Amino acid sequence: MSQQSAFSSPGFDFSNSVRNNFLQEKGMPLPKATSTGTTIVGCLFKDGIILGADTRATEGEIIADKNCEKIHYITESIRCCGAGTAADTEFTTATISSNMELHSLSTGRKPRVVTVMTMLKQYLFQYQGHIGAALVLGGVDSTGPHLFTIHPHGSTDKLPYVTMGSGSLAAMAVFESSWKPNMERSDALALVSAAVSAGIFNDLGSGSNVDACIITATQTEMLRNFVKPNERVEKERHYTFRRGTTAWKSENIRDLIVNEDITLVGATGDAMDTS
Amino acid sequence: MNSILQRYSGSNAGGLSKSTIDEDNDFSDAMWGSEAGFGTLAKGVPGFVVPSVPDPAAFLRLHTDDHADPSCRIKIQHGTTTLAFRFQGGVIVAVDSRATAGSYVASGTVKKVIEINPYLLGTMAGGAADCQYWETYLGMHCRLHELRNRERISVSAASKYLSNLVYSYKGMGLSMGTMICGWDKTGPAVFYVDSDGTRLKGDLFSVGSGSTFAYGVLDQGYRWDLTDEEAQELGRRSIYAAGHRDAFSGNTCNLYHVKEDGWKFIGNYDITKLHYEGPGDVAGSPGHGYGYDMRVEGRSSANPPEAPAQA
Amino acid sequence: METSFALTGKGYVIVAADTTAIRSIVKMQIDQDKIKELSPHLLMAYSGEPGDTVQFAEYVERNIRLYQIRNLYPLRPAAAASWIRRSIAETLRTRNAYSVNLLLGGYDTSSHTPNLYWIDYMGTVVEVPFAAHGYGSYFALSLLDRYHDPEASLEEGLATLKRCIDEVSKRLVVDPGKYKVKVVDKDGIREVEI
Amino acid sequence: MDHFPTNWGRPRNDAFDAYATYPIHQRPYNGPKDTFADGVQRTQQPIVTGTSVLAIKYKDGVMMAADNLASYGSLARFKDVQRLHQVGNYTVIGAGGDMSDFQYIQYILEELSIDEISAQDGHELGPIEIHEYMSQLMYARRSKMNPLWNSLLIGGFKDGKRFLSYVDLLGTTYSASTLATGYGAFIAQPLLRKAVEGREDVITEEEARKILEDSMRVLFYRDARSMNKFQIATISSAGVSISDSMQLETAWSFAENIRGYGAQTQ
Amino acid sequence: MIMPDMDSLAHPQERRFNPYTENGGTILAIAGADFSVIAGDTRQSEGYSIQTRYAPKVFRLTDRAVLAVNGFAADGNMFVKKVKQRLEWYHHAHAKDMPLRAIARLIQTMLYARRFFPYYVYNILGGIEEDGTGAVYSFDPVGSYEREACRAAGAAQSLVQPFLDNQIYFKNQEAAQGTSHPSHLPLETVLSIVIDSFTSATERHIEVGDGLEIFIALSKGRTLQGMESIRGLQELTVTEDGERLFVMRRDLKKD
Amino acid sequence: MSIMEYNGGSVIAMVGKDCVAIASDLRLGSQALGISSNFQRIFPVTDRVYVGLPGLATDVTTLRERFRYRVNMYTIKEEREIEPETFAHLVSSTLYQHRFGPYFIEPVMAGLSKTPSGGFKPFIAATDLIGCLNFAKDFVVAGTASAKLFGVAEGLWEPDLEAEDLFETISQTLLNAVDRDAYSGWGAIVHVITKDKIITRTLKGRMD
Repeated sequence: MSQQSAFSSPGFDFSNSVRNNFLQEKGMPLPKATSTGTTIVGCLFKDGIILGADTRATEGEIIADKNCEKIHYITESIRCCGAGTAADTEFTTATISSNMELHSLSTGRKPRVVTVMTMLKQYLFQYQGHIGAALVLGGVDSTGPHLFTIHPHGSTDKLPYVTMGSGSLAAMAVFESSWKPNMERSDALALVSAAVSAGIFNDLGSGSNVDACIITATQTEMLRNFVKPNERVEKERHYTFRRGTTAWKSENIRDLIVNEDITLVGATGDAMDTS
Repeated sequence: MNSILQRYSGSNAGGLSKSTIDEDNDFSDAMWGSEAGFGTLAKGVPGFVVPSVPDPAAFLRLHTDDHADPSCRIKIQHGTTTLAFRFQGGVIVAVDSRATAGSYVASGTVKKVIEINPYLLGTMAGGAADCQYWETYLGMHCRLHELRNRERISVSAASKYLSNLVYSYKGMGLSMGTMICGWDKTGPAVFYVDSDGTRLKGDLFSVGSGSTFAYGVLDQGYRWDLTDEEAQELGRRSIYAAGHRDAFSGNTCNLYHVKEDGWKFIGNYDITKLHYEGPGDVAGSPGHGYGYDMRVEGRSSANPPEAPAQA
Repeated sequence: METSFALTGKGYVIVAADTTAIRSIVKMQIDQDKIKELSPHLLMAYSGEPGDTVQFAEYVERNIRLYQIRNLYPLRPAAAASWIRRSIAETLRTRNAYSVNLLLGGYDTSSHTPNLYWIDYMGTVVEVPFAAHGYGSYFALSLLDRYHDPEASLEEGLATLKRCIDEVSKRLVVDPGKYKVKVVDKDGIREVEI
Repeated sequence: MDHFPTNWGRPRNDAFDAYATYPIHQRPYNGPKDTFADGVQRTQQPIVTGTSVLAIKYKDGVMMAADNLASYGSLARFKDVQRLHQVGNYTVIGAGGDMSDFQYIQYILEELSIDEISAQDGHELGPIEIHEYMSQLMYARRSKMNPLWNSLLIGGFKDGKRFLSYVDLLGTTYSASTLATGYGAFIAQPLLRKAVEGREDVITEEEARKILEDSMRVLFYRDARSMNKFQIATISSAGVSISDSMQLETAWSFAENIRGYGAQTQ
Repeated sequence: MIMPDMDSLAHPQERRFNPYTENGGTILAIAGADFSVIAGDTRQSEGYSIQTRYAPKVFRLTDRAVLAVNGFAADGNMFVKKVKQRLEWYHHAHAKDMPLRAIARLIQTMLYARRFFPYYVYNILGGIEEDGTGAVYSFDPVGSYEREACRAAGAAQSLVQPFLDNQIYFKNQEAAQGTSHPSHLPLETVLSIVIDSFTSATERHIEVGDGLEIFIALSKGRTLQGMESIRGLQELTVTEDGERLFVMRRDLKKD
Repeated sequence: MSIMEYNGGSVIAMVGKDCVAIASDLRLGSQALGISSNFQRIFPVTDRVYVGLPGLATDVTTLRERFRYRVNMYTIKEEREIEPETFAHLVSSTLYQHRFGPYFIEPVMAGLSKTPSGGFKPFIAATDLIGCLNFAKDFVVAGTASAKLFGVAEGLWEPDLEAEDLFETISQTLLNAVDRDAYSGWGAIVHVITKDKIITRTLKGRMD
């Protein structure tokens, strides 16, 4: 009976693993977690870095979330795009973000991108690829703009333009054909948008909208749903039902408004002995 | 077919390319029915295309058995409850109408009683296509039997014919469990035939994933001397029981009654309607819903002590 | 081929379990009692992995008894079901899981209602008017849907149980054989012959 | 048949005997058998392979591109293989996948053309006919479980009409204004679609050539089984022309600024 | 041809040749009193790749029969070719088009001939019966079939079919006091339900999209009744038998 | 047969105009065999927050107990009721803690969150079995019938439905979706949460 305290110990709890293995041995395959098929990209430009991502999250062939956010906050001037198992990217970046905050408080300096990169790769390497997070990390610090990719096993890469996820090939083709050093901000933004769009329109695992994040030495600009090329058209019909369409057996209404009826006592009744 | 000789003897290109392209001719002898109006019916057992792999049954299972591998793509419909029993007034045949592919309810309106001819019914459990195809094929041969012999085929002969047919494909992956029901010179008859080659004569059978639930009700209510109304009610109630408890059975119940003058379709009953309201105004109806909740509404197993007399 | 049934009636719960102990293809014993009397008004039929069943039943029995000694009153059926469920669910997470299926029948002396809980080896618990475990459930549940009556007298209840037992011995490949039947009501627990 | 309630209706699994009845009844397989079946080598996996083929429609016809490399696993084995092949007067067929199977296809098509010419009926095989023939051939071979391990692009121009279509080892066919096989389907296709879709009737030959060259360059950058030596075929009203092998300018200069894969700065 | 994604790295690849693949897409058909609507999207995909944005899945067989195929595209196309061939032979022998219910049975026997090496194809046959009513026949890959009023098949069948149950069959809807649900919906309503079904499926299923093709078969003597106003309607009728066949196309999202 | 299908069951939540609704079926199965037609898998967290737990039944009970414990601790420590957003993150982190041995549950949450001005704002969310949050503006689904629910909901849902209309839409969505799923069904229950009352109705669903 190990009921944990409300502040349970940090880290993962493996208590179900034995049971789950037992169930799996009985021939029941384990279900799949939400993954972000994903196109995520990043590239250097004249003043800094632009990151880009699509917004589709899938569970197998079904789209679980049409407009999720894949560019995660690390620090004010460092952001991280995630592909792979959605929960892993979410929690990994959140953990590192919190660590970075603590790190910068304890050192009293603005965090550096390499520090984030090293923390991420060490964290992921520790789990030997079982944490399925494929990341594009970008940011600007005192040493300038930096762009990294981090693979689930902990390997990293440093390049002027990078892509990850199932749409990475489509997006990379766009970069390979059009990227140039020292691009202007607007050109670079258009290029990132084109790269993500290539993923959205050619890779089934990616879709919906383009998110972008422009990081320069002076400011960070998060452009949520920067391009929305896939808005749903209006439906042909309205599908509201006549009230009473659904047959039901029983009803229970719980009123949340507490009515207090105040009945004055004492005026006529026995006065309370307050002496 | 694919001898070394053929592969490397290259001079006769016309012949070679023809043989490479010529897919096994699946409409010459593999097909029955009107071949553009020129075909004949009685060409014997149809032939089938078999994949050229060492173990075709394993191949078929690899691609179609969604139980062993839920991600297999070709999902053949199955799941069923069917029952048939003999009593003094003939044969009652009752079936549900659900077909499932994996956990998806592919259809709720399947006709699982196949009307072979006015005196013969076949039920459908297992692979839907296997039953439909072979029982239709059986229907053709029953008709041919009539034409040849100037009398109706006996239920026994018809079921034996079907049994022999599917037995010849044993081990290839057919899946069929059927009851051939009818009335012939010997009176009402029910035969159980399945793709293993089993053929049983009997009074009462139920086949399919929900058959155990149907048996539970059927056995308790069955007597030889049931009246027609009681028998029909029993069939309906048993299919409801299976439709209710078994995830792969349900939707509606189709009820048939075979008598001396051939079968008669009694009715189609929605299982949910049976649950809430019962079969409605038909003979043998209990007058309330079959559902447990409906039947015991307002009844409680609580046993509070009698309230002591007012002091 | 273990089979157990339980059903409620007017102020009582009947719990029945077969009495055979099977190893491989051999019947080792034909008069095993698979129904534990946990407290004056609580019965538990168990089936499942041999060894686990008895061990777990005794573990539960001792703990429920301990509770009664400590508190001077027994656990009510609902509380007992919840505690037993948790024991299963938690041991399932360890290397030595108890693989047992249970039917817990009790008479709640405070609310004067009979309670019946269906519990499986994963720790699923649900309160039901009648229940079965084992292959017998495939035949008995539909039968009980048809014949069970919450206001049945004990005789009627036992007649319904008899139907289940007959049906299973008629249709199941291996007849489970004899059954032990126990009843719990406001007067406590007693064994009944059928 | 498996009668257990949860297994109901599924194909019987003869490998596992649910009823513990022994011996398992299993009829011997009595389908077509070949005594020498073991001796027949079928292509069960490709050996010497070619990578992507690209093709687009443009104003005057169809243009295709493929490099000259045939790989043996990760070995760049043959560096002057022509993967664009002219069939008749109106058609070019480009192949990715197993090169020996492609040569067999060339041979079959050659025989087909000879038969067609010897008929002397004034009829000539166009791209549509050749594609139909190839799709039947590929599908028939897959149905025999003995596939020709290729993905083919068939482009042509006949009677004033452009034609471009795809067929692969499973017999799957489809057509579109831009097509690519192999890694090209992932890398080049997005670029081609963006450049061509909706502009098929506007793109000039020069533009088309530029589009293909740009895509081939990207493929060379990113496809490890590709080579910077390729041919371009144009099929238009002027007939078929397959260019000589050519090379593209590539740029690797930015690589000089990259230091390591992480924290390194020098 | 398979992207080296996480999946293929996680499991050892099977070396044996697999003669099947899955090409996505969805088809549906709805029968009305005197018409029948058969629709399919036009995306053909494999894995995460779009092979083409326009590959028809719905084919005209005769003026009163339309066949929609879905599953493995090569099997589907080949199967349609064979059905058309058989129908042509029938036409030569009988000097008329094969009636719809006969085509349905023909398709069953053709599918069942491949019982041991199935066509991986889900077929839906829609059209006009000899008595002038609209009909839909749906098939499983080995030939079991039934006549229905509506049916969706393919990748997004489980998304679309329950929606059609609700909107076409009025399942789970209580009719207002003193009224009853119509047994057949008018064509206009059916067309909007078809379009909404596909736009909904496109929203939630990655393999559905790009384009939509809707075939409309009208029974003999039915007037167009406002169909003229439909954007981009194209007539495909060939014979003078009286039944008419139309097709309309719509765009779907391309992501 | 996946573990998620062992006991069956599905949950859906939808947003309306100043209200939310959450609904589930009532079946508890043991694979194909139906055991109980009154298995609750939606539980109140606070007055205006409900959580639905479709998945393996034993984990439904375990997680319900665990969430109740953690919410009670929160209430005691913070001396206020938990807000739906906070609760969603509590659920998410609880599940992710079991990343390498997950509970087989995909929770769905629905509730009304207090706005600073004292009003109420609809809130729905769902997570996968390892806690990846999905905040949707329209509807969220989970369980064995999730694909079917997605399809119907995508067709039927419309913005700004009043509580009674939302009840009809969510009920129709759920009933038609579970009718096409073998492992869900056997009746259904709907909770519509508005700012001043909670309407709970048991539906007359298919019983097969």
